[in-house]
Amino acid sequence: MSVKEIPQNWEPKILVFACNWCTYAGADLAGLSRLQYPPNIRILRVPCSGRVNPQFVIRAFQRGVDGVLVAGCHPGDCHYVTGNYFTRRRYLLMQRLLQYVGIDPERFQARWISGSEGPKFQQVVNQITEEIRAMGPNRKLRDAQ
Amino acid sequence: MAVTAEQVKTINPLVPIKGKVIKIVQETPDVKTFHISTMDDQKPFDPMPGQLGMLSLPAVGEGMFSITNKGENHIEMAIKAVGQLTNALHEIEVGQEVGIRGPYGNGFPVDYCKGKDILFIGGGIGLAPVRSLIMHCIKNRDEFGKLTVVYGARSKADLCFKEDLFENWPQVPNMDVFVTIDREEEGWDGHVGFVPAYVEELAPKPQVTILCGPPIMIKFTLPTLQKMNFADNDIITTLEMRMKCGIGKCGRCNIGSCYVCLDGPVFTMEQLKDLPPEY
Amino acid sequence: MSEITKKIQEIAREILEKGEAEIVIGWEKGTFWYLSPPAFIDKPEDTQRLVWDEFCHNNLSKYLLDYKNHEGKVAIFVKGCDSRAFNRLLQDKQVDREKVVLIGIPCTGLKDQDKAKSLGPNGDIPKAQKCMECKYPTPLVYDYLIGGEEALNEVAATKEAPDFSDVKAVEEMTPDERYDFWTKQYDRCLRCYACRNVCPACSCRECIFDQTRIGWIGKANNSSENQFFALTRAMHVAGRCVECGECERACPMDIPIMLLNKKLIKDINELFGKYDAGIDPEGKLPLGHFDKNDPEEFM
Amino acid sequence: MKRVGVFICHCGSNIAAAVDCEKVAENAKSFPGVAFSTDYKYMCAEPGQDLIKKAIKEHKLDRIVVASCSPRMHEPTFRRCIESGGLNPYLLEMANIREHCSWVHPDDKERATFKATELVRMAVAKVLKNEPLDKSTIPITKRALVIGGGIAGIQAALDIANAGHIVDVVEKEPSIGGRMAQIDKTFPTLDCSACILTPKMVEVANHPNVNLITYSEIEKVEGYVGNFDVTIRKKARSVDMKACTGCGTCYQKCPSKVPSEFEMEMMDRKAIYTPFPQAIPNKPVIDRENCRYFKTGKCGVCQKVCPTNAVDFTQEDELVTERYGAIVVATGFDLFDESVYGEYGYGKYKDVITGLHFERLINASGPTMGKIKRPSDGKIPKNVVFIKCVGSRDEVKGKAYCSKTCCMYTAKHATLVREKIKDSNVYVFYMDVRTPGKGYDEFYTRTTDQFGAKYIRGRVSKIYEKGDKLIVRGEDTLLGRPVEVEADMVVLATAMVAKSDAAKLAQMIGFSYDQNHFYTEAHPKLAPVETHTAGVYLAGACQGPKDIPDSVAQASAAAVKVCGLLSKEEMPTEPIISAVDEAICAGCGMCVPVCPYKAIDMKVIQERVHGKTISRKVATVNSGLCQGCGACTVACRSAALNLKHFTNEQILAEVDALCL
Amino acid sequence: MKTIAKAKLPLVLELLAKEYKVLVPAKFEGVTRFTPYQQDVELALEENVIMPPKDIFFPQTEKMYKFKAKDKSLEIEEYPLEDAMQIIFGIRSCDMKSIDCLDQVFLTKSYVDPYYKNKRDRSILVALSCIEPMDSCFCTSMGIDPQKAVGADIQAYDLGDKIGFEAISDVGKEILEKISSLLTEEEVTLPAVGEFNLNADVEGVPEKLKEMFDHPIWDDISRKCLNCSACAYVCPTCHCFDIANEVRGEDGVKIRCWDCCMFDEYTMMAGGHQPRPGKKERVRNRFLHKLRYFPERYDMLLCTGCGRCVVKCPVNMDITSIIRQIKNA
Repeated sequence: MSVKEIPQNWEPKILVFACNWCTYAGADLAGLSRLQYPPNIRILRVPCSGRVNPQFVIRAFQRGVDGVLVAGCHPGDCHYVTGNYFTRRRYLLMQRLLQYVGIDPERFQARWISGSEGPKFQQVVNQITEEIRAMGPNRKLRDAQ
Repeated sequence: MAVTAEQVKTINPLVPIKGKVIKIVQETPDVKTFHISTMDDQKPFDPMPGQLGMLSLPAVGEGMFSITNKGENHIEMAIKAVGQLTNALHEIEVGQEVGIRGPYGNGFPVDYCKGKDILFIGGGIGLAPVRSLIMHCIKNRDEFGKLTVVYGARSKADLCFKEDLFENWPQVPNMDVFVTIDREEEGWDGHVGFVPAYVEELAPKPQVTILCGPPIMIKFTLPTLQKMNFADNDIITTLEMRMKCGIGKCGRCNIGSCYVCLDGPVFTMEQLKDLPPEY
Repeated sequence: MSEITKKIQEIAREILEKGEAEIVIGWEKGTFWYLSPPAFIDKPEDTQRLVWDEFCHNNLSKYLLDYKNHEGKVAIFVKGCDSRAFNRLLQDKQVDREKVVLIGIPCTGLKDQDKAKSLGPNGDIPKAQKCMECKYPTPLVYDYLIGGEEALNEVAATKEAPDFSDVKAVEEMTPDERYDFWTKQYDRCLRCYACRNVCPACSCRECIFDQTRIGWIGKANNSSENQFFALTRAMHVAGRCVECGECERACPMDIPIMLLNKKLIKDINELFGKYDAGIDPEGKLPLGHFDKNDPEEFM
Repeated sequence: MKRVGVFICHCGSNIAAAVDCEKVAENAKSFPGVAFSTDYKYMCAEPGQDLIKKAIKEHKLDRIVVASCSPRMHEPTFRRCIESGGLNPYLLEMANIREHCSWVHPDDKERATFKATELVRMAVAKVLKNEPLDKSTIPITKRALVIGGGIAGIQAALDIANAGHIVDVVEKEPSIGGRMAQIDKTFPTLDCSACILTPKMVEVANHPNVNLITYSEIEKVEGYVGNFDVTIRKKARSVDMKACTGCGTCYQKCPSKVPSEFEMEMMDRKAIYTPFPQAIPNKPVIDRENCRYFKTGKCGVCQKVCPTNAVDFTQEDELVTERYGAIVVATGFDLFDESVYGEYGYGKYKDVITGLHFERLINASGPTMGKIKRPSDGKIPKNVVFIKCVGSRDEVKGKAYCSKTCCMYTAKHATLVREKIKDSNVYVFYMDVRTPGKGYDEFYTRTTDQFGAKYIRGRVSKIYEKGDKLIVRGEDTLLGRPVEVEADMVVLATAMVAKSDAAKLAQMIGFSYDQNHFYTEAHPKLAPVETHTAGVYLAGACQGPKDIPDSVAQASAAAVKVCGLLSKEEMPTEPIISAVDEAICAGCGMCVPVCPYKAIDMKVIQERVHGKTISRKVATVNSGLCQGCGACTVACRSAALNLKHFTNEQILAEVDALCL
Repeated sequence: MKTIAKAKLPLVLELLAKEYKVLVPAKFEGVTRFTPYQQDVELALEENVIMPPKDIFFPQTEKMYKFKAKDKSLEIEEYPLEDAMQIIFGIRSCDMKSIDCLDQVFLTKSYVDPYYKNKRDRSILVALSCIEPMDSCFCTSMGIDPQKAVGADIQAYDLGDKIGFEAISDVGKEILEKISSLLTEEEVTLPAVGEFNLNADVEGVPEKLKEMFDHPIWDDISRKCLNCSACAYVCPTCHCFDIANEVRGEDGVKIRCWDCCMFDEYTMMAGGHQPRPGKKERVRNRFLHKLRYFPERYDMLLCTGCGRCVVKCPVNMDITSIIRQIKNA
């Protein structure tokens, strides 16, 4: 199958690593505010965005997700003081590395979404879902199953 | 459908047949005996005493274990929880379907032992391989001379096959069973001390010795046996190595030019002396 | 015999005779004229095996990990890049400075083994890529220095810092071209782990690629797993690679591993400020600290 | 065999309207490890919880997945529920199918149901790898340490002591009292600083639960919340505290004169001295650097005249180590080094002084007995210029922050000048006047309206001497023209800055500080007196510029935190923390700097390798300090560190389950 | 002998490729290895290929069977074996010998490995002689004739600008028949083989090694080894494998993949016991296996003198030099 071909009924599957204190709460707030977004994301709760090992991200692509979002508190607001500063460094690099080996930049993204940013959560999810839907299924890094 | 050793060689020897666990016996806190049958309640294969079987939970892994006994419709494996697979095995329940293939290895020299007085020395889980031969001797009681079992474990709780040790075997004609534990403990009125010393103290006079246990026990028992003027080919033991294929191909269980899965696991002291000490 | 070879034999002999170290790790001539593999010398008379030439590629610092529990001292020869590797190991707390005697060799650059092989001994063999981009040809840390301090002046660093033109060439491809390029490279990876085992930045007791019980990586050799390996390794050596190029040289499949490592070096410099690994053994690692004013792209 | 129970909550119609809960429960039955799966209208309600407890017993469930609302809402509820059902509370996972599913996908039941099913599958995959975790506890040492004996430290100590806890106050100077003791009057009430401070000093000194440890410094801090082992260096006073009666004969007779720090060097003290008359303890120390005996070996007058033989030249610094349950840091502030502003001529012109000099000048016990006199010639100044924001709100030469107190104390000074020198003129150069505080703006208004201080909005560009006058040249930005004032004295409102050794103490204890070296509170809004290090609290200006009421309020707040901690015998620790696999750990220490709580240390372990005993370093996690963020687990390349409850294996299992 | 001009060789391959899968030595994505013949294939006939033909019969990763495991139930399903015949063209004498070694391992001693056997049974081997040895070659030292391979169905001869064919087996004759229209019958004399740069005298080495298990030589030899598996993975005879599983939910596949005796995990036992804990033990086992254990078991050396390990080892572990050191010990 060519990389560009989009099968019928295909729905993107997007994994969101969300820190417990900000982004997860932001997603909760989006829910409380009944802000709708497409049901393509799956949130994986971690205590802090600093817990997200780049290996988890590669693994997700290997197993077949179409996009990954790592999201945490805004710099300076980390529940664990400094965790997201390390996240930022790590994923600034990782993002470039992934692009360097040919992963489309839309496939891997990182965002700061605070507990009060329900609308931002909605907007980010909408945007990523649309971007990835437009690109079709990810086949890069995927294992053969 | 029981598969004979010969048949196994004609089918794919690397693919297990499906079996199921029909009984699980908790021997000690970390040893369980698993009774395994085929799906149609047959013996998966007919092992010789001392032979090995490859048991698998395919999603976790495959491991080579000594077959401790065979029944009419099943084989038995006593397994200690030490790693990923064995820990997973300790979680399964009766009815679990497993992969099983075998039998592998040479087994004990049953014919050589015929008509002889046999001393079985075991320590801890080391009684597992020996038990298959003990059970064979008991089943064919007439073919063998006096049977003596000296068995030790760290504590009372760590003794495997308690029913055999204290109820079944002592009733077998011309069979002595001596059990010892390393340290005194409440509720134990039997012998206390290490196996090598106990053997020396008992000074049995067998013609063949089957010796199996942790390396440290073997190391200290050998001088005792040598003092008893044993010929090296009358001291028989089993070895363990990491195994994957079980059929002498994958390479890792070599000790010198021997593959333990194929040429072992049973070796006489005489054979061992020719092998590099890499086990 | 070159002057330097004579000197390194002399100093090695002296160190062994005086008992300053029990073993000296240097280089000796190998099977072919273009190979100078590591040599482990523990008898003064064997020091004559030691050589210095343009093929002494092996980064000897890595071997210090084998001597972590060794009671006596070990002496090793270090080029600029090897000394950076040594500093890195110090930074990783894997070696004890007191237990190592470092003999520095100001290095004028080594030659490319593969080209040597194809061009023959009389060919005009170019410098190895890593040496053409070397910023630290002289040892940064040593107890003895072959040729004395003045030798340092003779060895001038490359005028210009590496221009990363090879990295940029990859960056300029389209994502699909890049993916194709790397897939082809890593499809031939054997996962023999020579790159890891030769790498002085790889100092773990147990590498995650060996941790089958956790299952970070499957044992199967396929595109996906090989790329997991490549990316993860690149991230693990990010900010720690001393650019000794050993991974790439060791690779039996000639995978351009440094092209990945250099990408990370380039990005670290661009994102977090200039950083060269293995210069300051006390310094903070790029991924071991942060700056509140780091670039912000995730708003 | 693990037996997972799955419970899908309808949340009335909150979930059920958008998600087919029965179907999700039915789907879950086929997930590996699931032994029981059901749905119910309200899982969190009592019947729902009973359903779970009953199912645990009936179906021998050993771990539970509840799919309902956000775990941020009901995780504690369901943990308690399964605990009372006989399971370890950490054998629970939740799938958020309300906030993250039904509420945000109300119009596509099919796909919302599919998503809910996947979220449940992820939770099942994770819970299969959950381990029972136990809350452990750490003992609490019922003793507090207050570092700094200024007003904040005194207040904190008194509050803690009054609550019945033992508290030690360590003060670097020979006397407690701090900056407030130097101040003459306090705004906005103009009551005498000493009059309100001294009783507090006496109270704290006499309090049975308080030990004052003056002339001492913190040498080393180890341990963690509940168990800080603090080594204190008691500097040699050269005076036996027990024998000394504080009669003062020694410093009357001492021949060595030294400029008094307390009096801003506008007056002398002796080499054996108490910093000020109301000092507590009111017992002198010998300043060995300036003491003739210590410099030359000759003198010893003080020893000779001491009626109680209290002077002891042989005393040495003493190190004592004490264990504390909690620490309050109240180390105060320094003043900005005004000499940075060369154009103001500070240091060059004697009559350019700082606010704190001015405090001493107007103080009745100060160098001028409270008469405002020019330092240069002792004349009464007629025209006094105040310049505000010296060093503050100036990113280029000073600090970017507002020093907060200067507006008010300058207004106070202006008032006092006008009050004491009837025919004086007061000019205040200012950028803004900031007076948020009870009675503050009224005070400022009085200063201008009633006392006639002239406020000029603008920066001063230069001060130069002309005869015995100081010409202050600046710009009135409101009128947009240059101004020149002929002044007799200029007072600079210098910024409050962090103590010069602030960073050192923070590093020693292990909490963070900002770029200005003010200590960082754990949360700017919700945890203003806590630090990131559990058991360490902040009070007063060490955290940022503060006036007296704010410092006192913060001190009391810190004291409450301490009391809360010390009121317990032991403290439960969160079991979701990192753990080290020593077999894998190579001891590289990369985890240490990424831990925000200094919870990781290196320790030496012994092990047998090839028959030889070797020792090597490995990381170790302090369960009292670790908060479970997991930063270390990513810093560790070999995955020797793993975060319990969010292990690598668990997260990988979730990722894998998502992609089936 | 039947010959064809080298330039016309693709015609032969083309013809055969119509009926068979034909594997030829070619440069494929940066590495020379046996590659399915296609028109645009970049044939590599100058030198032996870097990747030996081992992986044709014994792939680096091979699916064994699949299974479905859910809770208590288990299903096991084997993959159907292929039966299409394939021709492997251009295997050098050293690599032909290595196939002999692999045959011993996988096809003898009580058990036959069905995966190997299947691929072996449906392979027709066309050996190709060498006339100009590479710097790293030493096959003659291992008793191998670079012009005459063992076990070939067809022996092809490098005749400079021509290639000659000689059918050895019946299958070989059939194949030659099929391409005979492209070939010319002519008298040829085989060109002389060039000088060998590397040599190793293995005479008596297996016997001598019996007494050398505890010899200090192993400390010396092993010190520079990195314990990677570059040597084993490019070796045409190394055949160790691991069996692992890839599980995705309930579905799983048993795979076997190359393994190497240099790795810690190779012999690590479940309880943590490690019979070969360090470099010395592992390096010793590797060379004893090649030079003593394998000869003891199968009566042949497990080295064919192809020289790949000498070239690819990052630290120049040179088996010829090790053999010399053993001889001199």
